[in-house]
Amino acid sequence: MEPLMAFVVGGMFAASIYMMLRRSLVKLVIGLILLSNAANLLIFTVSGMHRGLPPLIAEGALLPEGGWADPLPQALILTAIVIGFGVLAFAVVLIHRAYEVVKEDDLDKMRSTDT
Amino acid sequence: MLLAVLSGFIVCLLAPWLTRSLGDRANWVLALAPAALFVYFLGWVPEIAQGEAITVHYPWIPGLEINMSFLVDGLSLLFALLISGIGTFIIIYAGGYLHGDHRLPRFYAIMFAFMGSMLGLVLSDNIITMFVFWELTSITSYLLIGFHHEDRNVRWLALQGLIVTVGGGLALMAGLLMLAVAAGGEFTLSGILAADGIHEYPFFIGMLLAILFGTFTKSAQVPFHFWLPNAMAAPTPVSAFLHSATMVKAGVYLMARLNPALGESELWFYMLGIFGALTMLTGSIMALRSTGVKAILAYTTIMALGTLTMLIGIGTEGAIIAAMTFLLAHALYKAALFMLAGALDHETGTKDVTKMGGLRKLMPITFIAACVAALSLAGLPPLFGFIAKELMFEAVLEAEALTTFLAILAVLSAIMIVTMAAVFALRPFLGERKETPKTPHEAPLSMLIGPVILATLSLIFGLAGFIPAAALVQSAVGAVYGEPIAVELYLWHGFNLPLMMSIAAVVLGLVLFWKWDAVLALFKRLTFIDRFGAERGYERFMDAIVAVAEWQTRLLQNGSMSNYLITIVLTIVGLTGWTLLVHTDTPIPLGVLDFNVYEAVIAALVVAGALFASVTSSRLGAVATLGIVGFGIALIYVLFSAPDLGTTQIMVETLTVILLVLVLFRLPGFINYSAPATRIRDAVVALSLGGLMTLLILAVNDVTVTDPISDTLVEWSEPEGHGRNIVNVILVDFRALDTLGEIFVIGLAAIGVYAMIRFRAEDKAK
Amino acid sequence: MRLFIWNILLGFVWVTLTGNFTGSGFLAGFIFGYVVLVFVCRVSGSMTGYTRKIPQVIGFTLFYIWELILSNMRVAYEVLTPSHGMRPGVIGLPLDARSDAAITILANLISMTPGTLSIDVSSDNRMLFIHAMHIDDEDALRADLKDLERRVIELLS
Amino acid sequence: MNAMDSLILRTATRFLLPLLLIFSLFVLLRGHDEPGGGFIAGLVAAVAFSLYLFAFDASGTRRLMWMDPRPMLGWGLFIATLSGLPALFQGKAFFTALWWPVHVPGIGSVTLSTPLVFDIGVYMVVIGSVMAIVLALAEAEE
Amino acid sequence: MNPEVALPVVIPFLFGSLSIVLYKSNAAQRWLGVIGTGALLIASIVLLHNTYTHPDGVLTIALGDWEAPFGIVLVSDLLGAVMVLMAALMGFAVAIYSLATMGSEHEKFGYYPLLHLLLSGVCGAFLTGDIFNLYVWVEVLLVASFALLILGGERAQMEGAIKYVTLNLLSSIMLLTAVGLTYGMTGTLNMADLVGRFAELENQGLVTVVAMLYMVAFSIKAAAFPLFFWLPASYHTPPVAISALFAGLLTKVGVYALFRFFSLLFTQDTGYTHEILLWIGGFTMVTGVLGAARYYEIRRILSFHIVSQIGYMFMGLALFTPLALAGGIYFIVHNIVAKSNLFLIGGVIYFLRGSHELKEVGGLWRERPWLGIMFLASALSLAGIPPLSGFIGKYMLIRAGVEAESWGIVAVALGVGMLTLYSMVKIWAEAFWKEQPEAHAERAAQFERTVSERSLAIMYLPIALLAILAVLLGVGMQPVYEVLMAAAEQMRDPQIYVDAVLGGDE
Amino acid sequence: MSETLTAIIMLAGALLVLIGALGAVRMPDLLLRMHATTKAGALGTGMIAIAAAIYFVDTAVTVRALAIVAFVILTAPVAAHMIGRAGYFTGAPLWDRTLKDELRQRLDRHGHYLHSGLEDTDDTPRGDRDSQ
Amino acid sequence: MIEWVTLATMLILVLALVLTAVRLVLGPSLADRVVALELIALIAVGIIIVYAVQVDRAAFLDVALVLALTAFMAAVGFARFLERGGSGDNE
Ligand code: NA
Ligand code: NA
Repeated sequence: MEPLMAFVVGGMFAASIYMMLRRSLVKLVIGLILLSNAANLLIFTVSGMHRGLPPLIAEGALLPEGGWADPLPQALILTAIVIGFGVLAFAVVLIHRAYEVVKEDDLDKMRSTDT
Repeated sequence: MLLAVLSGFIVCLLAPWLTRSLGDRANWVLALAPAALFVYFLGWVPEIAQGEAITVHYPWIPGLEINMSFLVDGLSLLFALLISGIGTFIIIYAGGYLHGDHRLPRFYAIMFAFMGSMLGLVLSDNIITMFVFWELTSITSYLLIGFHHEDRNVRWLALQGLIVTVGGGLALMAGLLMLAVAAGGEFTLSGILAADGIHEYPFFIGMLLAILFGTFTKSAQVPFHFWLPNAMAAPTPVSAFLHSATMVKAGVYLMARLNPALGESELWFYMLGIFGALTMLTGSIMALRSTGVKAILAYTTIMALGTLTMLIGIGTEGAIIAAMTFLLAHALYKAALFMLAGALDHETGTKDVTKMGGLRKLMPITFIAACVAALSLAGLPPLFGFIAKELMFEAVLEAEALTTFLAILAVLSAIMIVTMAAVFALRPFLGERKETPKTPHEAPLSMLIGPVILATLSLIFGLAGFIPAAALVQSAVGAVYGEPIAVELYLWHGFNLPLMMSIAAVVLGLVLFWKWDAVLALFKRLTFIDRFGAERGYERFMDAIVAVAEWQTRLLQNGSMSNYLITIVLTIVGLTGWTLLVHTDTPIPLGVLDFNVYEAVIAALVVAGALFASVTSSRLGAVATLGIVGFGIALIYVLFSAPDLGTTQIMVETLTVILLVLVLFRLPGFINYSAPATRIRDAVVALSLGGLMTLLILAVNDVTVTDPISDTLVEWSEPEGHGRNIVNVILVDFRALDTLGEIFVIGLAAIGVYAMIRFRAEDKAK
Repeated sequence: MRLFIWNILLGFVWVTLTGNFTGSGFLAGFIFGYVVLVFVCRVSGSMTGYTRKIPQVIGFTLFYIWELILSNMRVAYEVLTPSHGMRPGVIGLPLDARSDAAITILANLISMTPGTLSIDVSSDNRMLFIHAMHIDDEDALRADLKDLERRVIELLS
Repeated sequence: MNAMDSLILRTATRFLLPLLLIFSLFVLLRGHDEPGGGFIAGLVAAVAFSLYLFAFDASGTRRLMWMDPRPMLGWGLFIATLSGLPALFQGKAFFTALWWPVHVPGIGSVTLSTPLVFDIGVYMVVIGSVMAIVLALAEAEE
Repeated sequence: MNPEVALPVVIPFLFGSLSIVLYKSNAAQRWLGVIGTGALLIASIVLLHNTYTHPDGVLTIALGDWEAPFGIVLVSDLLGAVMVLMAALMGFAVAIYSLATMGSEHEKFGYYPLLHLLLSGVCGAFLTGDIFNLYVWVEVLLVASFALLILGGERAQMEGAIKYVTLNLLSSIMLLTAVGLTYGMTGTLNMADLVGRFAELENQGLVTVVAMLYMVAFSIKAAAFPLFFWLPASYHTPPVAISALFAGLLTKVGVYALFRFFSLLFTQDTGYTHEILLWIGGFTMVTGVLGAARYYEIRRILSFHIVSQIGYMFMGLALFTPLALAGGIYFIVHNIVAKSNLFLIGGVIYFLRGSHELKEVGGLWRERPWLGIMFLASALSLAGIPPLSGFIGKYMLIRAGVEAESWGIVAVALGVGMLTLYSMVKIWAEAFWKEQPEAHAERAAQFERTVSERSLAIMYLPIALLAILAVLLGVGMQPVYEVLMAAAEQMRDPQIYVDAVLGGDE
Repeated sequence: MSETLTAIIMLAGALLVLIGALGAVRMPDLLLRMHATTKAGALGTGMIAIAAAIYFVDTAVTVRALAIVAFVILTAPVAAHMIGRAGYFTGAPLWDRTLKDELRQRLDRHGHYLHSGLEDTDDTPRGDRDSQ
Repeated sequence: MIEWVTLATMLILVLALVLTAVRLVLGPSLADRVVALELIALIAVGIIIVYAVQVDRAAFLDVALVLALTAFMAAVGFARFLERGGSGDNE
């Protein structure tokens, strides 16, 4: 599955960057969401994918039966998802406010702070 | 010793307070400080005159070889005496010149800081400490030049002086560090002068050029000479001190100081000889074109600095003797002349000699002092300047190469100096009385005591050359030459070529003086000098920097988010991708393709959703497709044994949709802002990153990890972590700190969002 | 009383979720349920008209499931055959049901039954608007719907 | 227009809200052993409150929540941080888990522990944060 | 177990969350602000002291008592401890400054909690010995900075924030990606453990590849060329206390991380990696300072200068000799002090004149000589004028460059030094020397009236503290030098770090 | 036995879901599509859950499966109602063969008021009775 | 037997998923997309349950449970969006 996922993740990275380059505020933020998802999937992929081996231990047992999928990347991704959620919630509201203030969706028309 | 050097800074701190409490008499009291220093240094004379060199060492930052080490030998003592001696008169003079100015306390403070820096510069044995003082003189002089900072022009000129000298200083720093390396890690001058193998340093030429760049800028050598006359924007006491006796000589000092170590190279000779001579000539020519009292003196200073540089470059025994003699003579008469120029300016309200006349009756003492000092400047007997000039001619004729060239330039400049000495000493005082902005009368005692004494000294030293020779010049020459040399100074040294050159110079110079008005008119028409001059070069350079800055900022920081993103993405792809291609040897293996159809379909849907979201023109379509992507990812997590991830992904997806719909309806739909070509460009950029990520994953996938740390965590989970959901045990126990950070992120985001929404809402309410 | 039933219900939910079918398990669920209800009711006030009779609930549930199955077969037929046979339309159904619960249950039930989908209730809660796949025989349809409404009202009475 | 004014949604919400809340408590408490945990539980509760918000209005949701979201998230953060400190008094490093086995009726022999306190902190933070955002947005709209 | 290692994280967490709880009382938040940052400062002094006096020079704490490499370990080596101290110092200075300058609206909407939590993120990033944990800290400080950046809700803030947020998120995601790849290659997250596991890998080229990803991710955070766009676009938009805090701390986290990663983890191919860093450094210096040359707005000038100064830090890392590394760290330290102070002074100018535009302000040297002196101390320090702190940093770096015979970077560093001076003097000449322009005199007078002498005194307090520090760091360099050289020696010998973390230091 | 039952119910559920999906693609307008998705989707998923309950033969699992069924069936009509009415109100076009529409003219979009048409026939208006 | 049954079920569900995704892409109105999204959520519930059976791990049912409970929130959100004046048609 990993080689297949390599292309999936690559495709997601490409799609998100393309989206962020569209100059639209809304697309920018959706692109960011996609990008964040892509990174999470990347971690999931590179740390190995296993079917049907959740890292859960049955009651009374000491280890998950039949082996386990690596729980550590799962914990990392979970943390990353949550962090990503917080950050993107901020970003979503930011574009909302920016649009209210600037009255403009086109990113290239928001240059006053650079030039 | 340390106290002596630092006293300037100590007085600097006290000066404002003293000035306020002492009022009008402050200058006399404050002058006691340099006077005491002068006496202190005078006390060293007998010892040093024996050819001794004394080093004193106080650790400062020993780890970096930056120490308060001092070297007292003939050269440094000569400078120290000049600085403290002339400094004494300058302080007294300033009290008169700036009488009543409310910024006088500040002025004294900076002046003392400058004096301290200058002393530190010439006395430092440690090259870094020397450099520290070197830069401090640049900064303090900047503050002094810009004393009348309300004037836009003054600010500009002060900046010019600073940029040139600091710019040179930076090169000097590199040069000095290279020198230290070349000398085998030796950071003291005494050590460097004693070191072998400096000339074998592979980057010797670069080092030399860097050092000379520093000294040339500081000492106003062509083509960096322009800042010096411009620095006359400073109050006259400053000009008298900085631009005659002290700061501009710092470069000369350093060249003299390093002469024993670097002087044997041809490059040294040619650089110093040619640039010195050209500077000498340029200074004289510029002087001839000037009508301002201070400008004339400034250009003759340039001439003097050129002369000194040239002499050090020639480097023969005679040249070094000439250089040290000339140095002393110049300091004496130039300080006097500057103070007198200030007196004229102060009393008449103008600086233009052509607007003055007939002042001899009103200002007799000034007149006499000016005549004496100017005679020394012109190099006429029986003054000390004459001895110096004769020695200079002699040294030029002895030069190993370029003899004719140097001699002609020396005579030419001598002619013009004679002219300008006459202009300065005679024009304002003789002839008819002219109307001036202020009604002149004799300047106060404080402004005359310095010039009179210094002029007198010029006379005494001329008549009794053995006094300076024995006390100062000989030991200084020894220090510069690197070995002891006997020095004897006499007015009369026979009827020889130098004397004839002098006579010719005087005669021709007086002829020029006679026709000065015509000459002036002619020279003023030569405006091309201004157009092509070094100052234009400086201005162009500064304009170019601003232009390049503009261009660069337009190019890089142009406000276009797409450009920013593309640059960053291409940097990522470039650096990482290039490394991947070049630094990993094998083609990246695809790995084992093992998947079920349904898994592949779900994975494909995720990508298809992402791609559709990125190309659709429907905003909400994109949001809804995001839902597919989110659910698809959740399914992948579940199908590959991560139930907690699946659940979290679903919840987060749901909440994200809630947020988006709460926010989105105020936003407009998608408009296509980009042309097809742009879209192709963007697609290429996007695909490059996607491709990179694919390759990275495949490459890493090829690496087999045998014992991840998670195996241990799995083992610990139930017995040690008391939990059967290993992911959760990791989250709340093994890696609780991550989770703590994570919830702080969430909390912070909420605070930020809350502020974003409510802050302005309450603004509106007001 | 309604709240008490609610609490019992939540206790059951707890027990089933934890799979801990013991007295103490139910007690815990009851306590948690109580907490949640106290929490919720501070705002919502009273919970208006919900089921009182468990048997009726069960019976009704079975009826509902049956309707679901029928509904699906009908839909399957429409989906799998060419769609020309459909005669859709939106009709308004005047309501006899009065309580929110009754109206809601009725509306949801209609959504789940053959060929009908509740769109909305009028703002004065007296008319339910329904989208139907076949209104060829509108009167029969209305009669069916009224029958369903009667059952719901009975259940909740 | 401070609600969507759907009788059906409102009624359904009254029914679903307690279910969702009790489900979130359930997910919170058993997270250490089965899928779940403070974060997921918090999100479930936040979804429940959001549902209430959509069906009714912001002020009603605030009243329902018993505590203002901002101090709630503050307390959550504070509690979560504090849960790492008791270990210090036993001479152990920050965040060393401490366990106190207690028999709780209904859940059986449950061990009270600092990780549980930590998870409760997480739970509060998630609810507080999400609701602070959602409510602020909804109120800005109103 | 060394509990003091965790304090710089725990203290701001506690004070930050308490400030959120007490969000209704501005007074309580101010008190917590000063006490919390003060406590952090004390803790960080203790930490540096203990670290320096410890025989290994490295302190660790394994959180949760889960021994490394299995749990998360916080590590205080000299580099980390010095950085923490600087962060705490800045936090304290800004907290005091804020007492006089932060509007009650800002306080009401979470300024103080954000300040605490920003500090916790920064300190956590400096102390953690775990790469994923580093990502978490980076996010903490990033989101805190997001929130601080938009506090006030003005248009410029929004526009700036969009760029800041987007580009920083891109960087975070790259970092996360790199962390994921690292775990996929090695099966560990602990930095000390990684040293050995990287060395065991067959495909060493892949390590360099991942190193590049880290380099880009951190270089974006550090605002290096050509990745700095977010900084000049946003740093001048928030209230100046916030700008000062950002200027002092945020980019330094990126720089710190580069120092950490490219001395501890990625030293297998320094000829390649550090050469790239050197080029980045050179370009960063030049582009930054040229940007500054262009502007006439104090905060914009200062913002671009941040970029430029980052280049010097890169230079120190890239040259990779002990002296260069020490110089690089010193540059960070000095820059935090001088640059932040300039922002604070810029704030005072604003409060006295009502503008940040150089063309609209003036007359300060005449009226406020002390402000002028403090400005000079900081500005000249930044410009590398001896004997102030900037000079020593420049000296160390140039000397290292000369010793390494890296003439290109030496030349660039020197030239940039001159341009730095040029733009510092520009501020001086315009704001201090020039007379107050008539056209804006009325507004200036209006602003000056609203500033009480008391609040001015509060503003002067941290400014004076930092100015004195800028001088002391130069003049009283020797003890600092010893610490920094020790830090550099540690960086040159990763085994010290590895042994301290994995060797079971109890 | 239980395996066979599982298989049958599971496959039937899946087919039902497939029908729902087909309906989503094939049906001509929004409301007609919703007839397919709401009913078939909910019931199909419910059947799959029941199949799982049969398969695992474990009370805890059974309860969970039943909970899934309950949640799906509780929420699906509510969701359908919300989308349907929102789509309808915002002007999603009806199939051109739609015979009648008794709702359109009763909607007062500005006030978001939906008239029953029975306002005059009753003297006890109950407009706000449920908003406590 | 259960292996091929789950596999077949999975394939059917995935086919349904693809079909629904087509509707989601086609739209045309937002409501159409949301309807599709709701169905996708339900299909996802089904897939997860089938998978739990396939690998014989009941723990995965919890994921389905959460999804079943919360998926309709997206619909409610979008509906709210539309009713608040968000434009439902393709822009
Ligand atoms: Na791998
Ligand atoms: Na900075």
